[in-house]
Amino acid sequence: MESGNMRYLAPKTVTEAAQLLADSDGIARVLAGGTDLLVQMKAETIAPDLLVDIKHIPGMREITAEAGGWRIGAAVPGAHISEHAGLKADWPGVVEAAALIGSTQVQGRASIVGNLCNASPAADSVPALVAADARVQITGPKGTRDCAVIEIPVGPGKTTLQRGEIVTAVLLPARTGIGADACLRFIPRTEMDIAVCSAAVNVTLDESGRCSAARVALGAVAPVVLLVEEAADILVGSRLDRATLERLQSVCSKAARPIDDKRGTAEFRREVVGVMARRAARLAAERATAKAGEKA
Amino acid sequence: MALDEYEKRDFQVIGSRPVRPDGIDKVTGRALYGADAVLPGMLVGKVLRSPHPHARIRSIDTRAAAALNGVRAVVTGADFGEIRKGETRNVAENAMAFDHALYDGHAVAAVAATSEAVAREALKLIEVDYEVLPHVTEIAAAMAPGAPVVHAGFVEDSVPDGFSENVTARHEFGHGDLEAGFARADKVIARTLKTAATHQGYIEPNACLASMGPDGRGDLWCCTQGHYFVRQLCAEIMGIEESRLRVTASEIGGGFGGKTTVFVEPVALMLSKKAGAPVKLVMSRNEVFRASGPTVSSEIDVKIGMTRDGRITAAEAELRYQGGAFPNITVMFGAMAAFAAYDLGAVRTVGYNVLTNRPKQAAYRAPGAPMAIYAVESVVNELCEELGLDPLEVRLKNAARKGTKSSYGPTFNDIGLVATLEAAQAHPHYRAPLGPNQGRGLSCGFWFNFGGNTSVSLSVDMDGSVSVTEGNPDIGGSRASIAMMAAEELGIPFERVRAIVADTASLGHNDVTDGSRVTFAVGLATIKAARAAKKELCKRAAMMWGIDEEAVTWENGCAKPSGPNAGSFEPLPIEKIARKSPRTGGPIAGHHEVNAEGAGVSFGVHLCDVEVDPETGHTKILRYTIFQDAGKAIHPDYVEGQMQGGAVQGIGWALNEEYIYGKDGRLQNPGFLDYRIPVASDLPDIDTVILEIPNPGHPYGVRGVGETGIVPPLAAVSNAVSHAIGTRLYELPMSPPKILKAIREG
Amino acid sequence: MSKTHVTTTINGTRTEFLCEANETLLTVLRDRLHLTGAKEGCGSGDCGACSVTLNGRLVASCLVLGVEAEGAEITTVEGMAEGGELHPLQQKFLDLAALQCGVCTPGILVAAKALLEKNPDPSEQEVRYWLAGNLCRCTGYDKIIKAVLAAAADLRGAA
Amino acid sequence: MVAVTLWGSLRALTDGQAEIEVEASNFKEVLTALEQRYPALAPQFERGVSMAIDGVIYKESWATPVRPDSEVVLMPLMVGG
Repeated sequence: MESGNMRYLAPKTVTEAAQLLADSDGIARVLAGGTDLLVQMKAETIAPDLLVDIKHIPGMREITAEAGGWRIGAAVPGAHISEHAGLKADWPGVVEAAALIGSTQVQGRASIVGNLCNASPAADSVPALVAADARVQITGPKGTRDCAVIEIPVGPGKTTLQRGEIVTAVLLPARTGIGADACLRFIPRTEMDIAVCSAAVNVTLDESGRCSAARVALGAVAPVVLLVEEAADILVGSRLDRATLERLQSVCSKAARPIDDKRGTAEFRREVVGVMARRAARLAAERATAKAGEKA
Repeated sequence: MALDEYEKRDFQVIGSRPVRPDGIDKVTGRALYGADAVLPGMLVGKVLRSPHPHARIRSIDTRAAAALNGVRAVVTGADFGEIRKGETRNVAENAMAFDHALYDGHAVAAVAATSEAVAREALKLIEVDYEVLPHVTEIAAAMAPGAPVVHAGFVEDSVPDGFSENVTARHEFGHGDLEAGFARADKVIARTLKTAATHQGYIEPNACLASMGPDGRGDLWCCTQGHYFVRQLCAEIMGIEESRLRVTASEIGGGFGGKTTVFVEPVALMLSKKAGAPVKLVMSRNEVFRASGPTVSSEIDVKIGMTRDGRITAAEAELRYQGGAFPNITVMFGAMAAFAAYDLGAVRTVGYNVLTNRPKQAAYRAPGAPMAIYAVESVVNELCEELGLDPLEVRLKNAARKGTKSSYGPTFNDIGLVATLEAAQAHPHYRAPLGPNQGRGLSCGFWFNFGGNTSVSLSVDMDGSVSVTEGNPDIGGSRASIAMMAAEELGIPFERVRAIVADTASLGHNDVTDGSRVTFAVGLATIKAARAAKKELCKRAAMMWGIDEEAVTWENGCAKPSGPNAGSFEPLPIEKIARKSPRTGGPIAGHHEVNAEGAGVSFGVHLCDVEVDPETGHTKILRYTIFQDAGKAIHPDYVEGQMQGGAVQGIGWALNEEYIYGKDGRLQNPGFLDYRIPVASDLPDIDTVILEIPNPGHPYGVRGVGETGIVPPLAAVSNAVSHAIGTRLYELPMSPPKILKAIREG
Repeated sequence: MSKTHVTTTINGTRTEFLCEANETLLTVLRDRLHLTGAKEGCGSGDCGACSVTLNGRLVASCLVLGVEAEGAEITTVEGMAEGGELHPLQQKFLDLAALQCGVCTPGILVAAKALLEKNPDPSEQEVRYWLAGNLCRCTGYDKIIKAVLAAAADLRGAA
Repeated sequence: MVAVTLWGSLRALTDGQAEIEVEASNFKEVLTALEQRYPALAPQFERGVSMAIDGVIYKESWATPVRPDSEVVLMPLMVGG
């Protein structure tokens, strides 16, 4: 790995961590799971002068119930998320999306905050976080703020985070009514690939079983995750029947703005992202209906 | 005659499944691979590689790098300037560019330093002045008139006038009257099929530890399939006699043909020589993909004529392979193997080797055969579909068998193709029902199998246990099979035999572990060495008993009088004879040196079921069964393992593996993330059926089994996908975008 | 540049080492501690040959820094056998010929052990997906999966 | 006399002859006799040839006997894999 003058620090508070990042006069990076960062360091695409390991800060490795929803610390690894029954009951789509990131080994380290801040257009967990309308909490030199997940990435490798700012947690909202989410991605193998395209759908059902609210997000078909409001509008008011889902598929395909690359053609991505959206919507609907059944 | 080697017998050890002798070390982490060795004072070597696919190297300034604290040596092509000619020159130029960088990743300089960090820093200080030249990475473009000349001076006299200078050789095989054959056909189909370049994908990157003394004597530790060949190449490159260089083969973390040559070894030796200290040089995965030896990509025209009742009347193929910037003979193997499974009255194949700005190809399991047979087996299936014939019946009808004049010349002796086809036909898999979007495919496969130069030394130790010293790195469990053959021949338990792989100074020459030759050739030599030792053991027993040597026979690990006339003595076990050996003439051993001939060809048939997602083009392998002739399976577990491993490599080739070059001539996917080899969750069980049609050229009937298994999957999967989606693809890999496109275009 | 002093526990033994801040745990294990059972097949977390557990979680040691091992519990393939007694997974891999070249074997054994500790009775599909990050190029996985399932059955029987 | 079959590429060097009869009793003598008759074959022989005798492929063993009724087929030298 790169030259030997990199410093590694493991502060015990967020404020201290933010200060270290802000004060650094070279390239400084936050280290949580490190599953993207260490790969970039090995490839010499980045040579940080300072790594700030946030795993020793209290709360960073915890999942806690908060305001009816959930707070997921910035360094919680995917494996921990998958094991959390409460989170899984409320946000099965977010949990399955987090589980998509890398292998079992990567799951032992990789965090959804890292996945978000790496700002890859193909990030596995981001469409589900956007569909869930998740927010992130951020601490920086000027204090603490929070913002919607969708506002973080602005392009491949680029985020809106300011110098010295650290994302400390993902906040998943409380579920209102009966709802569920689902996330699917397309890859050529069954595991270990970067998403060729992906889709996450989050639906809420009213008492009659109609969709009362929905969010649909697409991954790897644009420089950033796409929130497709037109797709959500199609779902709202429907019973998520076959015809509706087929319209959803077509709208999602149209909304996609993919490129050709080594992982797939634009044409393929446009077509398949619609399929993923339709299937994810059906899965979300099935989950929500099952929950309605449990309550009834 | 080698043909008469085989004799039928009942086996005690052969065919059983003992624990492999290297197993414990491998499950405990003790086994030492290429990158695991250390020496005191060892330096770290690192290689600077060209970012350009084709460039003239105007100059290299290494002064700043050499001046960096901790840098102990720098080498460039200038250090390798005195290599004479032929393949060794090519190997040297591939290991370190002389005056031209010929592909993305071609080595242009290297350093040895006290740490990896210093070595990396030093590479950044090397200034290479490149004159970037036009490049070409694809076959058709490289063959086109006016194509950039990749590497001049390799055109053989076999190439007719009018070809681009990138076409270096033409190979032709066949017999019979094609025109008359095609005229007799009821249906003729001609197609062009393409396959992408793939990599062996061994998990252990190429690695070595070199130590050259100031007296010109050296030691080299490396992961290789053939350390004698490594010695030959490196000694010639270093300008020293072979005996001055001792090469030790480490445990090898996969080779599949890719480790039959050298890449970093000469560089490490040169660095060590200049630094006066040992140098370890380990490739990164990125370097492995960019600058070791992937296999060829291919374009193949196939034309086959068939009668309404399924008899092939004529068959023709033109094969065009590219294997990078240096010549190779892989297309020749393809041209020889393409129609090997068929009994044909009229057949012709022509192969062209084409140079491109890609890394120098190396062998990959049955080199040249998978793509050729993929093309043929695809067209045969298409004919069956067009004529409404059962593809297995058609193959049986046309199958090569004993007495068939093969498409590459010789007449086949005992071969197992018909038996494997019949086994497939009788298997429940062939008749199992299929669901929607599912399809079944089959394909034949073939490999020649090699014999070759082999030395084996077998010593009976003082307690009667036995050491077998062989010289072929164990890539698939050969120490187990070699020890089993020694135990069988001596009539002693497997556990009393230990087989080791010796370094180049400790045993006579051995050819590379290639061509599925080891169980056949080293096994043959081991059996002969054991027979020599048995003869000596009998002689010693005769001495102990005071009877005539000819009156002693060997049975179940003991010397026995050969009959009542010989005298009445209790059987004398090997350990008693061994203990007394100092009194009867000294140590007891046997050895055998041979250029083994008579390797028997191996045929296989694979059945594959797939399900294709019609909305995404994703293919799932549902069921897979292999039928292959092993001659005689020495250790059936590892015979199955060879078949399964080969099949899965072929499945990867069929579905997702490919070298992807950008317009800029750079490799786009030099890592396991985007070079997609099959993972455990991609696959079902891989079932195996071993057929045993003895090879007359081996005492136990052994045929090589390592390579045939990679051949059938390409067409078996493709035929299954075609069956599932109702349309055919003519290109590998059948990645989802291609399948979806084929479905849409129907 | 100065090295960092790290105190950690490896295979139950308290271990100290000095390393650069940017060295991976894999480099530390292999080059500083001479525990060469973990292999570097890719250096980017794609092959699983460097698998170890870190505080009970399966990780790729090429994606962990040596300095992160401070105060942690690490297990490697070298810690699987107890004394001369092989772990049932190791024994099954031998008995069922679940290895050929063996370079992926340490990582697969560590990963499989982590699975069976979490899920003593996995289905074949669960084993296949759990091990999807452990590339093997020799075996086609067939015998590996069978050996893991057989070891799981043995361990359940013994429990 | 032994009938020797040449592989396709060699026929350009033997005036199109696919089968040539030579006086020879082993591998080496076959090569020598062919080379005398068709000197253009020499470079190919230098690169290496195998010989299939009655269906068994011999890589280089020059002393391998050849009988008048043997099927003798010249093949390129096969290495690699």
